[in-house]
Amino acid sequence: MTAYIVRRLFATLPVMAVVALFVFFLLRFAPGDPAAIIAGEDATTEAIEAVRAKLGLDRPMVEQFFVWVTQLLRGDLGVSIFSNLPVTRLISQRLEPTVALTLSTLFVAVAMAIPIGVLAAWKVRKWVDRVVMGFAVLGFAMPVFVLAYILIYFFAVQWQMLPVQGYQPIKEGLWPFVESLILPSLALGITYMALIARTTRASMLEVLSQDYIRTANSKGLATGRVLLLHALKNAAVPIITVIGIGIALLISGVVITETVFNIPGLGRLTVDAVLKRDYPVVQGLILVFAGAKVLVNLVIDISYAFLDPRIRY
Amino acid sequence: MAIIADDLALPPARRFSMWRAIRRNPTVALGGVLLAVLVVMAVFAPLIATNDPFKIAPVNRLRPPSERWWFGTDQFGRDVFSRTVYGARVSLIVGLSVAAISSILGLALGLACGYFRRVDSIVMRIMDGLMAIPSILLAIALITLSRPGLGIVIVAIVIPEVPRIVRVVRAVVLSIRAQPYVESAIAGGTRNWKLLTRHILPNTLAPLIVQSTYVCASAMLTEAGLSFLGAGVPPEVPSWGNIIAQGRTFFQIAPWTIMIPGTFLAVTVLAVNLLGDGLRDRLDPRLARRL
Amino acid sequence: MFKRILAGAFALAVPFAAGQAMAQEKVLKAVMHADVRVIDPVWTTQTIANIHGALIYDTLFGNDADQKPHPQMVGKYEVSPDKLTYTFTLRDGLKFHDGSPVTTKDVIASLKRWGAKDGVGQRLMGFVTKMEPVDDKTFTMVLKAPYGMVLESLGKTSSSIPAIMREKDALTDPQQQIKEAVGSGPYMFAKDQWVPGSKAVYLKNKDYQPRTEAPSSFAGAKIPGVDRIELVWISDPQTAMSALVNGEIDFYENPPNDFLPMLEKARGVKLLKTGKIDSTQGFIRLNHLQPPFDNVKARQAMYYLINQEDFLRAIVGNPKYYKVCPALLTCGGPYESAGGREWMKEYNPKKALQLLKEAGYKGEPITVLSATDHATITPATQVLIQAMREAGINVDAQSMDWGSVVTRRAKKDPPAQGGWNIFVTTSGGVGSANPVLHTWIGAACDKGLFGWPCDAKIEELRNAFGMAQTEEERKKIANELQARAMEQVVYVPFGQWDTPLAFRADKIDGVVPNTGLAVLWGITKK
Amino acid sequence: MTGTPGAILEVRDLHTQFSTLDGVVRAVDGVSFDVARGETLGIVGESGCGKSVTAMSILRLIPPETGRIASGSIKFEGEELTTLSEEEMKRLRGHRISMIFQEPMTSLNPVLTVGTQIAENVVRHLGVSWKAGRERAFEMLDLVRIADARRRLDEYPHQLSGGMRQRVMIAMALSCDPQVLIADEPTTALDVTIQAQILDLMIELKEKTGTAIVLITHDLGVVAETTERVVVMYAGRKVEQAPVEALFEEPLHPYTRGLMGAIPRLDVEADAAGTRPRLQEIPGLVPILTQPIVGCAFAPRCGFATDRCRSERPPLVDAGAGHLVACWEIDRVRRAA
Amino acid sequence: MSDAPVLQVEGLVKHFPIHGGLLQRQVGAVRAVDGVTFSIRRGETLGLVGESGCGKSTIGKVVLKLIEPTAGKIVLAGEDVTALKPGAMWTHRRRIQTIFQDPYSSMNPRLPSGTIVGEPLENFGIARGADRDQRVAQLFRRVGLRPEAARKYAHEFSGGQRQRLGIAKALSVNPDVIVADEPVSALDVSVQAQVLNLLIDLQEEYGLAYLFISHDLAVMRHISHRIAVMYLGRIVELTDKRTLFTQPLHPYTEALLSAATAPDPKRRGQRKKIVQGDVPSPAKPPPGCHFHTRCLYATAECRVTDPPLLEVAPGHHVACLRRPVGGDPGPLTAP
Repeated sequence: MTAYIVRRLFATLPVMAVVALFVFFLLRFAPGDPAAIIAGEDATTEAIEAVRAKLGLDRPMVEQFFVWVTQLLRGDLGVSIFSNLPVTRLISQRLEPTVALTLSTLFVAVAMAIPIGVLAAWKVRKWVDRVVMGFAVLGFAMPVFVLAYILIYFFAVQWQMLPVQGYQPIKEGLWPFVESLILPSLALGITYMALIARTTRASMLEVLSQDYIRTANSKGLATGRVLLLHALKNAAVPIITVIGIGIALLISGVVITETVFNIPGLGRLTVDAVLKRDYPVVQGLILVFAGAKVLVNLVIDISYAFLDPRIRY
Repeated sequence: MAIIADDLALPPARRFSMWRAIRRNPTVALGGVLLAVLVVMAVFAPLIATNDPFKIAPVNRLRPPSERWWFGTDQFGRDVFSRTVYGARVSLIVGLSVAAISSILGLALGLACGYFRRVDSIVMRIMDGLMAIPSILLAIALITLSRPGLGIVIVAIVIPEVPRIVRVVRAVVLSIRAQPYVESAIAGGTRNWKLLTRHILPNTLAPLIVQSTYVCASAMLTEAGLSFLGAGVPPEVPSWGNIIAQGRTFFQIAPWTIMIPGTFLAVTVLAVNLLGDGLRDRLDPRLARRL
Repeated sequence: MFKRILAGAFALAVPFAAGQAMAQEKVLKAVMHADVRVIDPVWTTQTIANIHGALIYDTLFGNDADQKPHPQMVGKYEVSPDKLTYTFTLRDGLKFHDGSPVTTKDVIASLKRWGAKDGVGQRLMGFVTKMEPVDDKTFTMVLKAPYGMVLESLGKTSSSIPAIMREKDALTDPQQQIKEAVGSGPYMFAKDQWVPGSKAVYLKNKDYQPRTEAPSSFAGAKIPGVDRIELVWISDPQTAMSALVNGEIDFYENPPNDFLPMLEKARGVKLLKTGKIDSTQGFIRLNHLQPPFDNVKARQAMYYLINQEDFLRAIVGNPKYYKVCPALLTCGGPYESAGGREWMKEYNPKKALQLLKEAGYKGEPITVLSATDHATITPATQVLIQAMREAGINVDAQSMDWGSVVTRRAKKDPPAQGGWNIFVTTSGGVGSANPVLHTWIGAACDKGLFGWPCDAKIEELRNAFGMAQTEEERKKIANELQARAMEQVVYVPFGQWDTPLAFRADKIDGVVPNTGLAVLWGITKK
Repeated sequence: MTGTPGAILEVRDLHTQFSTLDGVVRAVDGVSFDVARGETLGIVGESGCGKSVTAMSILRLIPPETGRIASGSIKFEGEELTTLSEEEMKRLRGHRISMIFQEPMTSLNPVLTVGTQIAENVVRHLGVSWKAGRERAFEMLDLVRIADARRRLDEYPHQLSGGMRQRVMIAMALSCDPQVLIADEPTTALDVTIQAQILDLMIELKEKTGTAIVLITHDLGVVAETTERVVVMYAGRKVEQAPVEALFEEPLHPYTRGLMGAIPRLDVEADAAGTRPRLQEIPGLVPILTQPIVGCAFAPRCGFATDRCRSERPPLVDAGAGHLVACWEIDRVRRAA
Repeated sequence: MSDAPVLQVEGLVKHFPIHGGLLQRQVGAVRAVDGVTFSIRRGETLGLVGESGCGKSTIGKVVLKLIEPTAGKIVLAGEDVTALKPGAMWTHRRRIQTIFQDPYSSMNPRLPSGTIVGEPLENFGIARGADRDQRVAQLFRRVGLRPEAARKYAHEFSGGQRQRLGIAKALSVNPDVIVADEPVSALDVSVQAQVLNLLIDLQEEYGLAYLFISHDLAVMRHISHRIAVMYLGRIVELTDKRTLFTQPLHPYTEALLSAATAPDPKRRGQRKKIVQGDVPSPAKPPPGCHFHTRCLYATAECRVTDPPLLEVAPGHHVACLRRPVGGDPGPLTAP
């Protein structure tokens, strides 16, 4: 297992290199110039040139790339062009909200999806199944922000049950923290719930048609045991896989959700940085996202071994 | 020995029946009907639209739905109904072209990867890299790379989708390669090109078509998301994403600007998904697990 | 790398833990028009950086609500009879946030840095021959010619403010950001709690000694009203409005005009109309270097395409908040004038096209930079493009985010090679009210702003305005300047609008209208 | 038809049907038989003849979405199973009637240990503790002669060979001392040497425990080797039933005869190196069960078929000594032998 | 039956590497085929019999060059094809065709059956267009299918009919050798007889050589001329079928024969020598004689010495230390 993990981690190096290279040059070839943005609304062309020179953006691109890579190897992601703060600090400031949002969304999605997926598979082709799956497909089709506005309108503005926006760190107390995450997690989670529920149902259906389920039934086991132990454990690998894919997709949803609910997380930071051409921040963030994704995949792969004894590394 | 006895009669072939197809797959039928309505709407947009969707009339801004403006007007006084009708064009073009382009690219790369092992290691590395970059960020970056336009939006959505399709196709190719009928064809003297085009390619199409319906649906949502973030098609273009994105500021005072195109978007995505689900059940039940 | 980030996340918990104690503190939560991203108000002209600067830095003079300068850090000052020598003495008790006293060395270094970077500062420094300390508290400024705008410049509240920093900060290259935000103003910047793109935190400066005069905009007493100001950034206006209605924030600087009817109805929320001249002016900038707009006739043609009502309705909606103003100097401002207004009497697309043709336009594409993500510029550009298309002009609308527009507009090349013909932008009413402070009215050719209008007469008139000694003389020059600038078409205005402040009247007091920059220090919490 | 005295399981006129889009499949079409205590009954037939569905019907394991027992009666120890509640039926399954399946590869849950899968049956039905259940699982593994049984308890099915898996299945099925064991093609997927081991084991255990076995198979060799009475099924119907010796001595139904003639034999005297006698073919295909079958189901493929065969369904008649056969032309068939 | 072998295999080895560890180096190999030698003459059926995992199917694939051998020699109609690359092998494929086990997955589901059957004709440029269709119709008739069925797809046929399609396809290019890998094991008894009869008819008609792979001794006995018994990648006994069934010399052959069931209740309980235990993993075959772990007659030497395949009597090859050349063919006794 350890050898497997080490090997997998090594295997991520070329992936990360591709990411680094791609991101760096993509950004550099993009129009838009942080110098112009920094210089401000009334700056002259000359002033912009001066800023650019100061930032080293007039240097040859290859040189800039090497400077960046050298920094990277030292664990230094550089300094934001705008705030002058280290990118690592900007990222660490934003980490908690995004991680909290991602985890709570996953929690909401998984907690809703697996039971209804199992239920739908059990009552396949019955009205319960149709209702649940209809809901799931609809949830999948709903743009996140439309859902978010509807939730805000009712829960926050009309009924004033929950805050409209913002994020309360867990240090501020458990309830404020949870309260600030309910609406965003719901808005974001419905999509993933739909995805996971559908996969759960499909996977359960396939498992339920397997011979060993027939065996379990021929033993007269209680329905609960057959569904939740015999079937669900076998159906888990595709479900876990789709949860993994979900985490990856979440990042896109997080960007929008963070915008609507004004959560100071990484997604928002990235969009701002892209729009403002804050290169070091964008580069650092995409590396972090890519790294996180690689890590999630690794965790998922390892979790297979716990769910399915047949898998050995 | 050349006698054909009646006892070797073939089992009767089932004739195709529309009713049976619908009964077997009511969701496909529903998805298909919804989609057909939308396609008609897109194609005949100029006939259906009651107003010029581009015409700015600030005097009439944010009018609620009425006889004159069925779905009300937006902040520029443009007719939301007409824009929604035209928006079907944009959404369908985005959805279909992303699905088509990424399918073609993904198919080509996936076939190459699945069939030629040497290509595989290189291409898959790059695909892994592309997949590791969050797609919406890649799209934003790409769109800022060039001038926004329908074309670049499509390209931006295609790029992150391609690796996914490549993976699906590659997996299918690998599993088809292991099928006895491929071995049987090789043993029968079938060579690379024909093997690829006659035996492998057609059998990748079913999962590919199913996958591409999902790509199509997600492309429409991504287009809306990009517009929402201000990185989509040019703002004057009446895409549903744009209508919603521009209307979001007025959600509480003019909910029609967001709810109606939002509903259209959701229904379209729903229709495509239903179609995809139905096709999946019909064409490739095992794909259900892969998604 | 991840370890470092994680470590950072935990380190961050410490200031939050300190947050427990601030339960009793009075906190003002304000949403401004942008987020504090740059902490150096001189390095950038961004308004938000200057709102930030105005909280933590003091200035020598402060312009009052009527844009009249009053001493702020200066205790007393003298002007020599020839108007060439100014002697300034700092008032007592001025201390930086690090405890060090403010000396004339700090002041001179700060003014020099500002003078090297800011447009108005550059103009002022063009007249200054030397600045010398007399002692720690007194210094002199010697001019080579009498300049009427010295005090107004030092007290200005638009674009970069002449913030007084510590000498060591002020010696930073003007092209580089200062690293520490330490001023002598009423609030101190809590840099460790700053989350760029999310919030900036300011703590009450307990040692601040305000002036004794009644407060009026940047003049008079600056009394810190709360213990802590949090400038929260909510990028989505819909969310920001809901947050205000829900009482999650106290102050919303620029609610979109469409929300105003809802905010008016919301319980506890109050709107404050903009001050007399702090409206926003929107305009269309033409590229004077590239055809067809290198021809003055082509530029004048654009006047016939602008129906200000259309623009203002698209941007603002409610006529209560906008004003048609076919002029370059702010309508309602001290130098509002009639000069050149006749250019914008008529909306006549046919005539526009005819004029363009006379200027040699043959239907080539005209490149319009179209921002996609700006609350007011985006809709205005849409209206413009439609008007041009209706007139039969071949428009090449290049959509891009605002970040790309500001890059692209700096390019002097022909449109086909990455340049442009037209872009739309806005300008603050306070700056636009004064011909000297109003950089967009300038016509300094290459040295001027994008679009590069080039007209010696305009520049001459602006200089003359600065040197004029009486108000009548100024008004006369302003009138002449506007007439000339309209004729040359330095830009095409499409109107003026107000952005009322919205705030929780049930929670805070002391909100005053913006005057170029928001005045936040006087706000108190109930 | 008379019920065998002391029958533990009585199946009467069983009809099991499946609804498909192509129509109703009459998988089991009026089948009756009895199983006596301690007896081994073979049910033999080709794929699709309804033998497995019969077994599944007894345990009421027909998937309710598509299939149902349309009519008939199944009595176990005199108790009618078709009307029992699902919960009562669950109490019965794996306890008093248990079942083993064809594919030991797929019939064991891959993600649960062997010990758990046996023990859960014991815990469920005998109400003992998990510890006792595990102990029972150990005993059973030992009984089916799995070496190192203690260690195997904690192993997963994939760690076992095919033969061992089928032993585990048997251990599991017998763990609650059932009165009836239904074995559906228990050795089909196994290699010859392993098949021999498993068949021996089943015979041995049956003698030890007195469990009645219903052995379902397509392999006439297995039937001949292990059963006492045999039911031959074709197209969802019972066509013949006889004590095993009688059946192999003189098969009376043309279908049974066809089957016996079609298999290559190992047991007859070896022929010379070059000679290869032709096998007897049964021409044609099995009928399609969605269409109602008029007359004898085998008639289209039968050399003895008459018009009566094609129009009237032959009843089961006793041809002597408990040898039942459903054929109009028994006499001609007998004579042809 | 002519004496010149159409297919000769010498010392054939196929190992599938196993990778593991940090650097994914090869840590072992599945010895699927471990030194196999045999030959088939024109018109002859050589049966390869053995239990699952003994490597009999792998031999079929290697001989067809669908997978590359690790070592050894394959001579097809006098030409050494062992080292030929796929392109060069192509011309030889005409001589050797195959029938697959699974009639369901060995046909491309998306092609009409006529196209499948006619594909080799096209591939080798034998016939195209109408000519091809005509030949396909002949082939259909020859294997007992209606020529009109050429338009139908594989799923529209029954299992036995599909197997007939497979035979027609193999037959289309007039091969010398057909490798038939368990062609009847998925079929019902009644259909199995039809297919076996057809195979025998065709062999006699065209003088085909069959390499017939099966686990079913009865089928093997029915169709083969000579039979090779395999155990863990090796041939342990090879002789004509009569000798094999009447006088098996290898203990494994004996075990196989005694394990087989007979459709005769009178013979019940006559099986005596049932071997115990399972087949060891081909990744870790036991040293010495592979069968010694289950052999009733194994000696100490069997555990260390690898028995060579010897011709102990004319045409009777056995790999057993206890069966020396010219030794007593009588029953063995446990040591």
